[in-house]
Amino acid sequence: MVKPRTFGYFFESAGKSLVRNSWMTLASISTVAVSLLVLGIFLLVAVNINAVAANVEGQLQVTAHLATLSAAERGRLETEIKAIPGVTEVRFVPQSEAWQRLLEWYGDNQDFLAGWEEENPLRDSFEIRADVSHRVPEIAAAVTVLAGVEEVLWGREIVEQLLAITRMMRLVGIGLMVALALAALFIIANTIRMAIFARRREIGIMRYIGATNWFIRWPFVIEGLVLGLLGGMMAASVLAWGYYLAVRALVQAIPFWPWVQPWPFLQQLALLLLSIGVVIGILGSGLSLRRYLDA
Amino acid sequence: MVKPRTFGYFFESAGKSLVRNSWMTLASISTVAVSLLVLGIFLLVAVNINAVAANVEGQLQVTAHLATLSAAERGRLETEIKAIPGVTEVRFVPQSEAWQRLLEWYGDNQDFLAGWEEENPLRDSFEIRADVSHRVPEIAAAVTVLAGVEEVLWGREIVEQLLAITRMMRLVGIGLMVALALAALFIIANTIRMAIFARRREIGIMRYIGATNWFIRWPFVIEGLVLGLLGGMMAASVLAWGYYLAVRALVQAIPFWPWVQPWPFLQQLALLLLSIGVVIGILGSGLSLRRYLDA
Amino acid sequence: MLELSNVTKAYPNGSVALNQVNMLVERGEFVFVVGASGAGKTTLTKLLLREEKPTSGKIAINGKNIAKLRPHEVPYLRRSMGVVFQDFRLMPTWTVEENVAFAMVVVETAPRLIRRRVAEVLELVGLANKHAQLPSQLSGGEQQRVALARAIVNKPMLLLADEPTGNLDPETSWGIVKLLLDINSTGTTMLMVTHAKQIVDTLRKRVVELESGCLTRDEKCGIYHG
Amino acid sequence: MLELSNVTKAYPNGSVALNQVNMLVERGEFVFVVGASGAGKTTLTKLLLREEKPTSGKIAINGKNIAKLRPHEVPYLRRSMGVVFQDFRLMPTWTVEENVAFAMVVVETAPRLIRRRVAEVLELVGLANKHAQLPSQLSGGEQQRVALARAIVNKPMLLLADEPTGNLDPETSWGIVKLLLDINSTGTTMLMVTHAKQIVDTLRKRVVELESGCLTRDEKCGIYHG
Ligand SMILES: Nc1ncnc2c1ncn2[C@@H]1O[C@H](COP(=O)(O)OP(=O)(O)OP(=O)(O)O)[C@@H](O)[C@H]1O
Ligand SMILES: Nc1ncnc2c1ncn2[C@@H]1O[C@H](COP(=O)(O)OP(=O)(O)OP(=O)(O)O)[C@@H](O)[C@H]1O
Ligand SMILES: [Mg+2]
Ligand SMILES: [Mg+2]
Repeated sequence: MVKPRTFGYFFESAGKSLVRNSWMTLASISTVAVSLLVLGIFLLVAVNINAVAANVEGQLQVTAHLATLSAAERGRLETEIKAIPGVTEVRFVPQSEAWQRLLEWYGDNQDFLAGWEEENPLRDSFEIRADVSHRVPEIAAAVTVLAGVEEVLWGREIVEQLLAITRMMRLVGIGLMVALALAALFIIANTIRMAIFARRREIGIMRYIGATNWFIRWPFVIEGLVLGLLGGMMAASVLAWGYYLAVRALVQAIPFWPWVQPWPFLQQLALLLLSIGVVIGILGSGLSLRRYLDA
Repeated sequence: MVKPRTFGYFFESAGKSLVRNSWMTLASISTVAVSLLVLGIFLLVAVNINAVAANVEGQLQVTAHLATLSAAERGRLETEIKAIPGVTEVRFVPQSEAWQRLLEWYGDNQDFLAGWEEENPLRDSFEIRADVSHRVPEIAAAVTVLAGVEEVLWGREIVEQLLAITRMMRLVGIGLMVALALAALFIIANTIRMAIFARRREIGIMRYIGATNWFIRWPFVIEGLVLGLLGGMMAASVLAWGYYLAVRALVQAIPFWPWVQPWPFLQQLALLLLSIGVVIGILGSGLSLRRYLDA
Repeated sequence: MLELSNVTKAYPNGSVALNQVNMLVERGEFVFVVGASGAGKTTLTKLLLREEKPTSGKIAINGKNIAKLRPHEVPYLRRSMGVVFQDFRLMPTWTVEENVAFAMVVVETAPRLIRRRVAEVLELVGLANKHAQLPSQLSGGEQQRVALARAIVNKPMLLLADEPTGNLDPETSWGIVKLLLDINSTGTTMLMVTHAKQIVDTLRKRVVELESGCLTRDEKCGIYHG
Repeated sequence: MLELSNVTKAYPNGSVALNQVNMLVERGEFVFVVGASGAGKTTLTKLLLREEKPTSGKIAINGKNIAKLRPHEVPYLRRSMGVVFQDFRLMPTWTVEENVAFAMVVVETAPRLIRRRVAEVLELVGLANKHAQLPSQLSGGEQQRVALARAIVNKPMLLLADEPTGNLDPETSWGIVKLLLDINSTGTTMLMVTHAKQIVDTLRKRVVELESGCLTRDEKCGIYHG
């Protein structure tokens, strides 16, 4: 156990060392910053892609065309549908609304529909949404067997393709993030190891003067913390500023895209980067020292 | 000018140094490998995303519904359309084929079309493709004014959204690649600089013994080359092997997706990574030395 | 105080630096260790500091076998000694003052005491006016005196000095030797490796001679021979 | 051969290591440079090697003002000298042999000649059996002799030796001094910085004394004084 005032010395020593080895300090901080910046950028992209996938999936629905039912029968059916596990929303679409949509859909080419206005060949329907998109197929199956449902439409092929694509996007995205995070950790830790390697002689000298392992380690750990913190802060500020500007420009360019808003998301991201920087800074220097310690 | 046999010494010296500073060598090579690997992975992803974008865009087309025309008039119209700048393909779709497509589209719900079989309300049409997708709007405009064309359909809103999205994907993709490439360059160069920094005293000694700048530089440049080459090779092999396996798995999972095939693409990618490794290895060590050279 | 029994040290590459050395040093003694270049003198100090471990034999300091020390006990052994290393071992990025102070910081002396004592010791070795310089800004002899200052600053009970006057002119050397004698007279046991024939011959203290790793001479009131 | 006119060297931190030094050394002379610790002896050798530039004054070697050399000419100046540095400056990851050979590799000697000459020189300094070891595996005196071997391996026309016997016992020292005398007798100009009173007093060569940066004595057949 060291005396409290010795901690003052540790901080002083770490500070001096950071300043005097300024070249090494800059090299390390910039590596930390660049690694975390890349990681952060890709996290931003991944989160946005995920938002798109969720957006697409959220629009998937099952449409159940109904036989001609009384209001009571329809109410019972709606209750039954709502009881199916995974169903979050059931909306009744009367045949008149379906017709309106058809008219809109055809837009300028409504003459194709001429003659049908009177008899309206469409049926009443329920539009059913699922809590998670991959339950759409099973919900469709459950709805099909209910009494009063004439036909269930859910675009099997399209839904299955879309789900495959969004699943793939998520998988690839997570895979890339993990790879990138590991790479960033590795590079930062490696950089800190090299910085310590360059000072192995000094560590030896301290040992021969009678410094305990923790006495040697503390200033290095503090240095690692400062390196990680400063690098993380640089990365986080560049990222926050860049994303803020980027979203402003992108929202104008592609307004219909579900951009993830900067706040509070950026705050969490900055916190994440800072934590990573600090944790690897501390662990990296603390662990790399081991090679040069012990008797 | 050094004698030819001195080059033998340079290689020998570089080799010994790589082996004797094995710890530093491993640290540098692994950083080079990891950086290039990340760069390569994201290049793979970017190329695949680009392929998807191209695939989507390639399916964009302008449909021109025709008035009732004689074969000669139709021929003339086709020639006129082909003359529009940017048009690469013009395909005639007779009303019978259009009807078949409608039947297929409705699939199980063909009863909606019952009664129309006899009179077929659809018209003959031309399907027109563009060389680059962003010319679709101007081609549509040019086709609209031609005699014999009754109506032009090209899904203005959808096409414009799609184009905005694919353009954005490309922009973001290129931006990320550039950022990542710069980061990789920076990190690799920085690592090499740190490795040289750890040997600055040795460089001083060589200078005091009367070694010229190039005499000192050559072994370091060779070391840089070897570091870059080995790191690049490691990255390229992991990447090639990984992508080969990944595509095999992905093609099964999502067969309809336009996966970029491993060959010859991977070969070019491997070459690219190797070149980057070698070039930064050489430049990084050559340039970092300058600080410690000169009188 | 210090006892070596049949100490042998063979380095991993096979060279035998010490061969069956026996030696007993009482508290407060002043011992010169002499011998040709490569005789094993520095190796002896390295063993005492536990920088190296003996291949065989036993080394006891204050009755404690230092080969048996556990890793976390080693720093405490080292703090009980002051060492002037042959290659100085100064921290290159620390000032003279910081280098000397470090030995006191390690044992957690109060900063106020450190400042006073460091100034005092730098005065003793004649470097008071260089206290803020880096080792790279000092002459060889000045660096050696910084190393000496660091070794004595804690008033250690055992002082190992490996050629502490090797880079010093005769006059400065005598100043340093007088300083070491003073320290010795306050009870510090002194082991001084040296090639300075004149000093050894003048002081007539105990002399231990090594020849190719073997202890060949151990005389009270000895001379350098040569 | 070697001429210093009004050479002053003040380091950036203000300490004046040499002050208006004038000195003329003829080809083939043997000169001892003596003086207290910190007198400026090492600074003098650093100036001759152009490791440092003089603040004012002119240094000519073979009639050429070395302060005016362009950066790419400096290595050729250095090749014409052999230097034993006070801190040895051996490459830590190179063997003894490689360290010595490097001085010959730099001037692109044929490998066959290098091997023969290196073996010969290591024999001369008494390290033939340590040729494959790393500097860290040598004693202080052995490292110093490697530095000496490297300095003489090319038979330089000027040899600067900064305390080449500082880490050596008297007997080995005399061996080295005889070697230096031999080399000197083949025409090599010799500048030897030393604190070894006995050697200077015995040889009675030219002695130059520095005191706090000033040249205070320059005697043919001088003694150490001190
Ligand atoms: N780390 C090592 N590995 C291998 N051999 C070593 C090592 N250190 C020293 N030696 C050898 O052990 C012998 C004794 O070395 P030591 O340093 O103890 O000599 P010394 O008496 O201090 O000599 P000097 O007066 O020259 O400093 C020498 O021959 C040396 O080459
Ligand atoms: N790089 C430097 N920066 C500042 N001052 C320096 C530097 N190098 C040497 N000095 C100072 O210049 C003076 C002369 O130093 P020099 O190394 O020439 O002494 P020296 O005669 O070789 O002494 P010694 O016998 O102790 O080796 C000393 O006071 C030293 O502190
Ligand atoms: Mg020794
Ligand atoms: Mg000197």
